[in-house]
Amino acid sequence: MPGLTFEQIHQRLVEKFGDAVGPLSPPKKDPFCVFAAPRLGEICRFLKDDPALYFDFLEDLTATDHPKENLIRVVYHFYSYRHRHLFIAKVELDRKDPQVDSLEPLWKAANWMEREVFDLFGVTFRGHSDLRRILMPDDWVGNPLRKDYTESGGYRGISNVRDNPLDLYLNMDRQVRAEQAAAQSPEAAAPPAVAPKAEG
Amino acid sequence: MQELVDNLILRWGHDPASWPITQGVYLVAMLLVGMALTTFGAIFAGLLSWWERRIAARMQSRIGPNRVGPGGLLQFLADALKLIGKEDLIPSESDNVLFRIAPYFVMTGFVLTFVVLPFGYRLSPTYMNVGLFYVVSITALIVVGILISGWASNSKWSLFGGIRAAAQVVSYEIPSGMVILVPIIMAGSLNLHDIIRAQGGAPWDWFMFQTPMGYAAFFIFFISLLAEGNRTPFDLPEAESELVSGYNTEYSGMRFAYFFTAEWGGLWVMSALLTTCFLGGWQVPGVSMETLTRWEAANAVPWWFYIGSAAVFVIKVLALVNVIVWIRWTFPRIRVDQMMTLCWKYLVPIGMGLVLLEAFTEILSFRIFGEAAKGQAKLGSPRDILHFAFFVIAGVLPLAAFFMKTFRNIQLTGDRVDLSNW
Amino acid sequence: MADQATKDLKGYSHDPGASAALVTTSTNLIEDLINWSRRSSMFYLLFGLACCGIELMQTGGPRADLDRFGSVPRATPRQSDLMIVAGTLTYKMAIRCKLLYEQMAEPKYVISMGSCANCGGLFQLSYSVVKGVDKIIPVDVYVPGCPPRPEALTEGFLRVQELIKREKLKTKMRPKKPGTGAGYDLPEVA
Amino acid sequence: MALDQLIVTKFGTDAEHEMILNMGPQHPSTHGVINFVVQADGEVMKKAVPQVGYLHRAIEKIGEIVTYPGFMPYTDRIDYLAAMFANEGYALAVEKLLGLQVPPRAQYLRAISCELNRIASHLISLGTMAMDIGAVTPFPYALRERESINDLLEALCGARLTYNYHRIGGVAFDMPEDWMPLCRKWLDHFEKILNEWDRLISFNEIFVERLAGMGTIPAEMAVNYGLVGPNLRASGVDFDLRRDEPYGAYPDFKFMIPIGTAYAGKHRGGQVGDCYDRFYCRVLECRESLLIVRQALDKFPDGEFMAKVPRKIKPEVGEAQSRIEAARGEMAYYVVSDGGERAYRVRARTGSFLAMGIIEDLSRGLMIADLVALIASLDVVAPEIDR
Repeated sequence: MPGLTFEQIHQRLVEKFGDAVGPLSPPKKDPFCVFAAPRLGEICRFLKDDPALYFDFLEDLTATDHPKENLIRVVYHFYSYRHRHLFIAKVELDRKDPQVDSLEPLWKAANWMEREVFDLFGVTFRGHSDLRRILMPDDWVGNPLRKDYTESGGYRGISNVRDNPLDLYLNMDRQVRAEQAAAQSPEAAAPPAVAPKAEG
Repeated sequence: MQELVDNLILRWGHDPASWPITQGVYLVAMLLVGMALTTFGAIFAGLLSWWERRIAARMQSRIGPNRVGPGGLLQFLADALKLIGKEDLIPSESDNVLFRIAPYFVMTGFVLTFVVLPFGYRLSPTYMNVGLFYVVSITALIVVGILISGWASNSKWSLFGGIRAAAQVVSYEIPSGMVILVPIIMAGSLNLHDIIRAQGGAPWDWFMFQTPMGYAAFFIFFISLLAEGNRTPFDLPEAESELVSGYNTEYSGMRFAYFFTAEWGGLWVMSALLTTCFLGGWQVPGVSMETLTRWEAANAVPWWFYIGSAAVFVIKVLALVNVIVWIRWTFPRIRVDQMMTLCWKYLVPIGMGLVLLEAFTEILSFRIFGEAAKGQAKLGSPRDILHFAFFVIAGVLPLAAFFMKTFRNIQLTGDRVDLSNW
Repeated sequence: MADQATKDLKGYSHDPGASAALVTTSTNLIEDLINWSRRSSMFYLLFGLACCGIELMQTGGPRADLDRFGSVPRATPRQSDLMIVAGTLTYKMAIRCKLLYEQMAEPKYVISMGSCANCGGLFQLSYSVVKGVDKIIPVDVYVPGCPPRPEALTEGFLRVQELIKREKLKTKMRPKKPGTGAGYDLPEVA
Repeated sequence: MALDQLIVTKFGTDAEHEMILNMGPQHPSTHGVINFVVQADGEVMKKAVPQVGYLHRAIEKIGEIVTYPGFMPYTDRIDYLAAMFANEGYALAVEKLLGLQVPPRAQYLRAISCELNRIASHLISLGTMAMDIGAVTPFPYALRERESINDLLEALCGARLTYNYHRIGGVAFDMPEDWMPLCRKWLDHFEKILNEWDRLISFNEIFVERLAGMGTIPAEMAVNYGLVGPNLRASGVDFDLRRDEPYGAYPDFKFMIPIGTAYAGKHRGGQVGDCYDRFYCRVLECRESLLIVRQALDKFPDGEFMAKVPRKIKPEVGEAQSRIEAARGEMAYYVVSDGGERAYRVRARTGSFLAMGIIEDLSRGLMIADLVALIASLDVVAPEIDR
């Protein structure tokens, strides 16, 4: 079973789906091609069932966030054990409300990978059996792997900041001096009560 | 033990029957013996826990506890003291009355079996003529304790452990109870000491090698005792890897120490039962029954015979305890349904068959050898040769083959036994 | 004055080299016995989170064997008195870690093993890692390294044993701070 | 809390009066911090839902913060049991981006260190599997052998677990002079140990009985769920990246790929792709790795061990994907670069992540003891799942 090259695979797809399949990217390391989001399910069913292509293994499903172009690209890596050939496809989604069909009916492997992309990028997959956060705690706010993600400074009261050990000693030292000052202040009439600077 | 107290009273110059406070003296004597046996059980459990951890470490090419006391001997003391000093922690949502009682059930179940177990010639607290029947029924108390602890600590894991323990111990009581009939038929009495007297000192006079049924009965009894003591490969109730720690998940401190002691002390009870019923108990190899009855008639049993019989008994029991410890650290654990099928589909029918066969051969041997069938076979008599042949085939040959194979395995991997850092 | 005397004697009796002090105060003997039993049978909780968990296993393995000191790995927090936090503590796991610490019976000690547990270590840039276990539970000994070698963890273990050796009976129970109920002033994680 | 919301969504409404068991993240046999919410009817399970994320350390986010060479120590922590593979995968991806050619000596050093690390990782997997089934003794045997591998790798690169040995363009240190005889001596010793391992646990009647015919994964189900590595080959799919998509020094070695063929034997109910197949495939893979290391040591080329790499690594815009055969199956790195000094996106696809996905559908009708054995046979490790 000769493994088809990227160009031959891309050729077959263009014959079948015409404009839904974008141009093959210039061969800068791994070529890829962009599918049209609405027809993704159809193209992938063809990729899986066509005997010449027979991509039975969804090797990888991830996303990249492009705030400048206001896009989230979902990347699919298909591989065929029978023909030993690989194909990479991308789908471009609007960053505000990224929605795409779920590939779980075709490849069960997509189930957990899509949940991870939903969790870390916020892309919702229509038709997914149970889209829940997988890696982050359930009540986590925000999608961490987006470029513009800012940390919310701690979770349930555990602060996210660890101050420099030197500051710890300074604080301890200041506390001890404050207690001693407080201890002397009752005997020595009423010295100016210097409120110790509230620290960290 | 009762005659001992009576002789004591006589020596004090009182007639035990009419002396008003004999009951008080009996009570004190019983308390003393009870306390002695419980401490023996606890000390043995502690020492065995140290010994087992050393043997397990040595089998796993580790070193095991050797820093606490000389060679790690005081390890069990340290464990016990620490466990006593722990916080008395009772889970809030657990049923705290039952939670507190469970360990004491298990502990009494374990200690009560010592009432009947022999330690040597005439060295046991009582000569109960229903000895074996008493032991089989008392061990059921332990499973009650485990079930209560499983239920009372109100955590799903311990509930699993408790129910598994109940299913396992209760279902393995049947084959063990049935197979125990074989030595009873051979000896003709339930009293543990009579069973031992019916066997001879030499290995081919033991019940294990007297008849093939006795041989098979030994192994079935061994397997079901392993299951009743929750020892690997049947340690499902406190399966480390699945149920976190089985029925004693919620226990800490002294209560956990009770479970700890009962489990390890149970090994002595198991091995003592096996030795009494199948391996000739305290029968000293040189002394035959005739000489013994002659001594008893002349009421001149030499003092060394008491010590000799106790030593023989303890050596056999410790050998068996080591086999059980060795099995624990080699075999994996079987699954719950496999354990049940093993018991109900294999052990129970075979056990039943063994008992019937044994009864049949007993009648047959009476008809053939007549009165000579009773007790040990005299040297050179046809029964003796029969026993000796069976002993060589069933006992010596498998053992020799096993040691040769082990020796070859050690040669293959080029291991050398290094006890330098003992 | 009495305080000073007992301090000398106590200092004296702890020195393993010196012969046992003839005149020892009564609490001193009991204290030594309890401390000896506590430190020579420390059951540690199997709390291997990440790479340090593997080194924890290696420390229990043949070469550096923690069993020599009488310490057996226990799976339930109830029966363990030493919690070795081996690995990276993430926020999602922090709640469970605090729950486990609460469930342990009282004389309990914590070894924070590896730089991830000490201060977040390699993953201080990450958004989901707690920067150090001592943010949620009080830690007795910090073992540096990423992952620390089994010898380093055994050294940490010996340090905890020394800590127990010098512990005084009356400070055994941690002073209960009002409000937290757990004896330390750390955030109450829901 | 999420648990009752989970119960409603996953187990349906009638689950209230059944036992919902929380095999918590801290459990002796869940191989790291993974939580299973099990709906069990007595011992028999209806469904086991894995909950992961307890060790999510945001390694991919850090990939975008630190520079290319700076990310190398983080790749060790993706799979600390088989850290060499993670290093090699990332190095291959960035070299593909840079279009760099690695000198043959470095490729051989990479192959040797990876195969030794594969044996060490399989040892831990076999040892923990035996301990989960209840046999405690094989685990310290595995640890003892792993200690000697740690010594060898420590002599090579200075670390025991997180090696940080491979560099972009080659390897960090050369092989010390007396390393080769030491390694050969250990290889002969380990050959005998593997035979002893077979005698001790692989052919142990209770062990085989516990695993035969349990948790069977047919071939197309394995492919559909994206299983890789020993889990895939045990189901009968004859695919190994080292032979089918060769990279590095593997074309020069000849070795056999163990495929699952119901090793437990038909009379014990063994099927292709059951738990025992996955276990025994790993034992056979250890033997194959020994062969590879021997061949690599025999044909060890000389020359320098590091290619000329610019001080500041700045690959041009584009993306690259490298796939290697790690201990837990195919590990693929997808690195996107925007011409800057830091990667725009680093994605590590790992074998354990998808192996977890299959547990939910396989666990119907199994017993709790079987779930423990199934997790052990799939050889999942927490950081690979959560990254």
